[in-house]
Amino acid sequence: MELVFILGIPLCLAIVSLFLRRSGVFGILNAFGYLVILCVSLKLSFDITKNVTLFIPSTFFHIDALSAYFILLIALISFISSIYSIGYLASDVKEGAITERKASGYWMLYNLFAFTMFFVTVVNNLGVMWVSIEMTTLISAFLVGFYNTKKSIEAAWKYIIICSAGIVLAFLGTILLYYTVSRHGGINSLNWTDIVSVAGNLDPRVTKIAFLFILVGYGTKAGLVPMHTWLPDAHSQALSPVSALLSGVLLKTAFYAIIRFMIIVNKCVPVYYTQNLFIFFGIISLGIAAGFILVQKDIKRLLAYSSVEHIGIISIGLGFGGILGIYGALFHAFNHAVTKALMFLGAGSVVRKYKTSNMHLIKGVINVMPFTGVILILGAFALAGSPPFSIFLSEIMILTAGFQQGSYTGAILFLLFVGIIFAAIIYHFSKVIFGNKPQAIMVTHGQITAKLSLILLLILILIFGISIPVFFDKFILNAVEIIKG
Amino acid sequence: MLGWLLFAGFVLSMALVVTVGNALIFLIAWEIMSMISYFLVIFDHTHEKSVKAGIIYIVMTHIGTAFIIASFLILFKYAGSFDFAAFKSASRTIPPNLKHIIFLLLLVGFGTKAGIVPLHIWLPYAHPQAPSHISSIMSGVMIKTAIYGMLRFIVFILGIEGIWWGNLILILALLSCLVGVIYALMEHDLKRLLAYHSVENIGIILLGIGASMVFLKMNLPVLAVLSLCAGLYHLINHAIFKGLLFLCAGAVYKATGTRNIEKLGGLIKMMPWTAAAFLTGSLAISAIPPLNGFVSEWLTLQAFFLGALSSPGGYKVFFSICASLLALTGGLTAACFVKAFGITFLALPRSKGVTEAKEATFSMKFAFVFMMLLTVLFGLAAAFIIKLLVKVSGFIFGLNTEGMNFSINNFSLAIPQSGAYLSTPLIAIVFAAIAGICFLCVHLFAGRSRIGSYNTWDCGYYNLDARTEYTATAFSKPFRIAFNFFLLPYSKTEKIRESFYHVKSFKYEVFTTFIFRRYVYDPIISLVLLAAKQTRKIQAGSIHMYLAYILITILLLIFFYR
Amino acid sequence: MDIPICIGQTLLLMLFAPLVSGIIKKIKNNLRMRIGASVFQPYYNLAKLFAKEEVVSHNASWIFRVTPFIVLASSISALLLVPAFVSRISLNSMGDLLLIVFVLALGRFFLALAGLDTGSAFGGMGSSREMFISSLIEPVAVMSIFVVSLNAHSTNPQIISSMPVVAFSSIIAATSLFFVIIAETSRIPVDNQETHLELTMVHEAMVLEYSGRSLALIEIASYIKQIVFFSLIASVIFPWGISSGISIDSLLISIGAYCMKITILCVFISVLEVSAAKMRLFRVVDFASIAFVLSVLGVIISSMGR
Amino acid sequence: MFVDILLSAILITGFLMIAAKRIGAIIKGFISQSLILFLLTLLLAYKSHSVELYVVAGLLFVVKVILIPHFLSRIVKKIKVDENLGLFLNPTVSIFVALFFVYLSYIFTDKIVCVEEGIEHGAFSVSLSVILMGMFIMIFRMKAIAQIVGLLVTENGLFLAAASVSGGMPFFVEIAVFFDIFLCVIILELFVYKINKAFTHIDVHRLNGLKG
Repeated sequence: MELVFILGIPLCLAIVSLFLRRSGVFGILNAFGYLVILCVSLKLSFDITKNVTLFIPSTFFHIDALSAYFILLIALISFISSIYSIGYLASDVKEGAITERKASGYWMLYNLFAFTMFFVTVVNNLGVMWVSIEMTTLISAFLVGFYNTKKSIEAAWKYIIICSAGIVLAFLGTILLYYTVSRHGGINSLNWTDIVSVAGNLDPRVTKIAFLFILVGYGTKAGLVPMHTWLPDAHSQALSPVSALLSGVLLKTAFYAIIRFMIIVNKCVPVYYTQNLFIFFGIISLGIAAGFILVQKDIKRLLAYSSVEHIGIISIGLGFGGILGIYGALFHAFNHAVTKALMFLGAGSVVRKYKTSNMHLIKGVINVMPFTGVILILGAFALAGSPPFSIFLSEIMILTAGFQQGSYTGAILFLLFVGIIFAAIIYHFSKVIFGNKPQAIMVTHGQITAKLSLILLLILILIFGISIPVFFDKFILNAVEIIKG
Repeated sequence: MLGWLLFAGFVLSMALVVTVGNALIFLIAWEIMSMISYFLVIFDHTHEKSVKAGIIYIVMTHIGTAFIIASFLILFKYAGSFDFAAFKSASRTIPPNLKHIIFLLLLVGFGTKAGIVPLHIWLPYAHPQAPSHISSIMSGVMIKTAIYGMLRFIVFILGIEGIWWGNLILILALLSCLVGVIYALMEHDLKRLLAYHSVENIGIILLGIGASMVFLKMNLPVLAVLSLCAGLYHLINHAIFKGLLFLCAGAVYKATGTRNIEKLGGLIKMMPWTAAAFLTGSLAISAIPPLNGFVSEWLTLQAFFLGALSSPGGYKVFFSICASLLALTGGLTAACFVKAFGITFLALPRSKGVTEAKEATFSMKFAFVFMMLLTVLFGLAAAFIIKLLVKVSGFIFGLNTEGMNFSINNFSLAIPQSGAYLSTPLIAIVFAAIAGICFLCVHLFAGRSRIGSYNTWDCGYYNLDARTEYTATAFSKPFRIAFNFFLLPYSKTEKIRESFYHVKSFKYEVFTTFIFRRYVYDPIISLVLLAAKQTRKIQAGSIHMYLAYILITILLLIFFYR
Repeated sequence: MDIPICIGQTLLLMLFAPLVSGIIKKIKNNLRMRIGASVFQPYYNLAKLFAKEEVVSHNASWIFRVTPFIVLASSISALLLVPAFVSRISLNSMGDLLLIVFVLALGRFFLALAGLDTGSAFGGMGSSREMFISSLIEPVAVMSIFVVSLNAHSTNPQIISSMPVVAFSSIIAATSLFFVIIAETSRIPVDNQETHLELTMVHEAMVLEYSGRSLALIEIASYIKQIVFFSLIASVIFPWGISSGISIDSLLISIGAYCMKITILCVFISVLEVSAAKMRLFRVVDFASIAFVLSVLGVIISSMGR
Repeated sequence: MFVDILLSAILITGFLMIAAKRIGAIIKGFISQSLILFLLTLLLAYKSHSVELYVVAGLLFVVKVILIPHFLSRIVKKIKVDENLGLFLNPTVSIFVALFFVYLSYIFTDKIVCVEEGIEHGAFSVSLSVILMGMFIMIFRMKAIAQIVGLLVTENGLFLAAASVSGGMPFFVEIAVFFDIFLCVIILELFVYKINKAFTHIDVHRLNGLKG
């Protein structure tokens, strides 16, 4: 039953937004819709933790703890950025930057984007999952190129081409997997549930190669380093609620696909194979992201590179393996989604106020927008991984798993790069937040919706930073159970 | 209002750090403490300098915490849980060479926070920028949480594995003492001068602790307890007199608006209470007898003497050299505080702004009096406090300390091994009695004193004003020449011209090159930035290159990683 | 019972102190083939100063007036700690040799502040140089005390002075202590007492502003400091003839031996003052390092058992 | 026997496309390749008598031979851009690289994966080389349209790989993939218009505003 709500609401919201003239009213309806989805996904995760059997229309769809976890993530972030985009779009329309029609176009794209992301986590067939990930790229390309400036069109073009080229490799990996499943496994279906049951006797050589293709393919979408080049351009040019969704959740859905394949591969190939790959890509992502963040001038690109860094941390978490490593990786996915959404939304209103995203020109945010300034500096500390916030907890879990598993070099490099990134983020953000205010900027109070969404996110980080709620802990443990197989 | 909130949070986090029993929560409290003190350092963020200081501070402490996290995780690997008890029981099973690594990690981690020399870079930046009452807490208490951490984790939990641990700490402590005091002598910003003295006093505390670790390894339990008592006692005394000094510096800054002692002068006439408080603080810090600074230095010297007495040949010379360098530090501190007190408070005011300085408010005066009483009390009641500290260090080392008592009847300290006695109350009484007797004799025999007043001797030059007074730079010139191999001083002179031909005045400024920043930290930072600039070339904008990256990665992976 | 002995001893030494520098001046003048002032000239100067009117500068604060008493009190309490004729001193529980160094530091601290107080260039220069020299000399003093105490296994002067045999390293310690005395009592190679030439004076520059009664007190304090250091060498390092009991004849013998040792020291000092020339201030660093190396040598030798 | 001819024909059309200098030539090459692919799937369908394969072949013909070329030529007419493709590597060198790719894919299929194919021995390596050729076109041609065609060629290669390895993906997945390719071409076409309007040229090589 929940499935119908989760997929249905975004679809009909998308259709409704086409006919509606005044986008302000629709914004509130939209936010309400996503609130319903959030509640439904919460109820879904409650049922799963108490392992109530769910009513699923056909074997085409499959929901277990892992997909419910990602559904919850997507629902939460899309709800909060839908609140934020009400105010964001209203002021855009008022300033005349975009027409009324374009605003309703935005809402249509926003709902389609959310729909495709939900579809990825829900679908059972790996081929259809590939198609839906490809659809997310196509739809979000419009959102990236929304303002039709030179830079955003260039970013959108790069985004589509690089992601499609990357995803082609992922499809080749799926084909190879399908080959071994049909040749050695004996069944002719791409459904994940069937493949998992038969994964024991696949041919290891072909599955290894298939996993390489999958990792590089979906790694492009997830933003692992050699294939991350589209990420900074796309995230810095998109509208801030969209880039919050993009880096908060879209990267994670790509990683969800990689995890699905990892479960299969780990059943027939020794575990260290996938773990070394994850650690290798994770450490490179951390290193390169650290380099970029240090000398970054644009605030949104800095946040984009920190997404690359955190994706690297998640992949290192998976690489370290063990209950603690995977738990830490999943928990880090949640924390990063929430913190990054906070930072992008906050940075979005700052960039809109200062009309530039060059950090050398933005000074004294705490005087101009006291509320957002305080939230931004706290968010910067959260992003950099300092304690009262949740990212510190998940980083410590991943590190403990690393030391537990004995891969000291990986853990030491992890600590080194996280240290450099901490220094870089604090350096940039304290230069931006503090200092005296440039004369041209007047002190005005921000919109209510922006403040509401930022407060919600900050509370979330703090709650999960102090101690993880029992229900959430059991929920992640179920997901970890599935991954460890 | 925000200031009070941060202040309360700061004190709470420090209390948490020292009372918590689980390593993970210790880490959380530790980082929250650094974060809140970062916000306090950046409190008046309109100045560019305080933002820069805040950044250096939080980055250095975080790097230190990274080291601490690494050592905790190694311990966790063996202990299975983050509790101190589990750590302590696991420390027996850890192989020795791993213990050395953990010790080094902990030393660097807590050393950055304590401000031991190679890692002290942030201290002279962070403390002066914070509001004075905060920098007095930061200097007095926050640095000591690092010492608590060292004692708790290195001595109590890990247990001392090699004798070179104590020696390493002793050498670092000596380095901190000398470097701290030499840079303090060259410093003309009052609060930065006090910050450098915090580095020096941390060195003295670590001298005590390092010596106790060496004695423990040489299984001389009595000596180990004595030197640890000396270290802990100096820890408390430093908190008191440094807090007092920072409060006075704050009062001076509030009254005159500047911290540069070259511009101050003659404040004793306008701010008598602050002057008296600063004088007591300087006497205490320069280890002048009746006050508390002297007792802990005397105890450390006694510990070194006993160490020299009862240890084999090589260590005898090492401990005596430690003692003499400690005395050298004491002498230099006395010189530095004569300069600080003399130039700030005595003689004539050197700039107009200073003349209308007003005395501190009542609440500040109350704080001064309270702290002055504390310095005197902790000096006189030394014997009683040592009794408590003996129990504390007994607990830390896990020895029973019934047999060792270093204080006879709550008044005087007695070191049984070296037969040396010290009773500060007696010193104070004898000193006062003698001064009284002399005053009486002088008045009785020489009759009423006829005191006329005239202006200072000026060799016939008619009006002598503040410009001929000795300045702080001049005062520290002999030291600059004596230690120029370390300070590498360079000076800038500037002619301020009224017209092309006529030079109105000279501006002469002397700077010292900070060796550690120029030859250790700047190269590392420029190296990292250079590497970062190279990585920027990856994102050079052409889509073709990006696609080529993907193709190359997949080809390499397939052919090389099977 | 031994408190009156100790008080008596201190009073006698205070009386005897100005005579010592009188003797030194007398020997120096004889060496320079001059007759010079009589041995009791310091007493006449003090009497004159007490009678004179005192002039205090406008800029001076209360520190300027309090300093003479603090300096004198610190010198006298240092004197109390030093055994001269009797090896047992009553105020034993007050402190040990190290305390003497620190108590003298108190007097020096206030003297330097007084120098800065009047705001004249001479005062500032004097206190800067004084603090510079004393901070370099203090480690040497502590090191030589260490050597002596290591030989006697205690820093308590009473135990050291009742040691029967004088070890070879204590003699080295005595020479390095001799260097300290030269620096502390502002003798020629480090500082010139008699001149008021601003290039050379250190101690004199600080007390330049004092006059009348306060100058007299400070003069007495410096004489007492001098006798403290002399008796440190004479009766602590070389305790020959020092009496342990309080019988009259042993007291007489110890006073005789003490005067002998003091005169030998005065001869050494005056020969050095006449033959050497004053060093530049920054050569004091080498002077102090020589003394320091000497005392380290003393420690090494004492660690080898002798 | 027929399958070998068709496979080699696909390879030849691939080489033609790589050697092409003008946009028109590359589009014609793509059309011919899709046509040959359609014939191959017809042959396969005839051999395995499965109705689904016929539907897939028909779909392939409609989408890849009629609709997509129509859109591509529409872009070319509308934008009135000059014909040459802007090559990084001149045709001879690109042919050598293409040959190297074919050699690579042969090594890959024989040694690494040793796949016993459904239909013919060389089919999987041909499909791999077609994919690599598609990637080559995307990387070493400057014009935006070349990148679209390169993407479509890789999709062709994918379809061939699926057909050669396991007799084609499950029917529903094939439909979804074709629908997705069609949608992708439309959106790319839309963006080519946008680039043309914003930059007055569609030379992707000069699109490097976003650096660092």
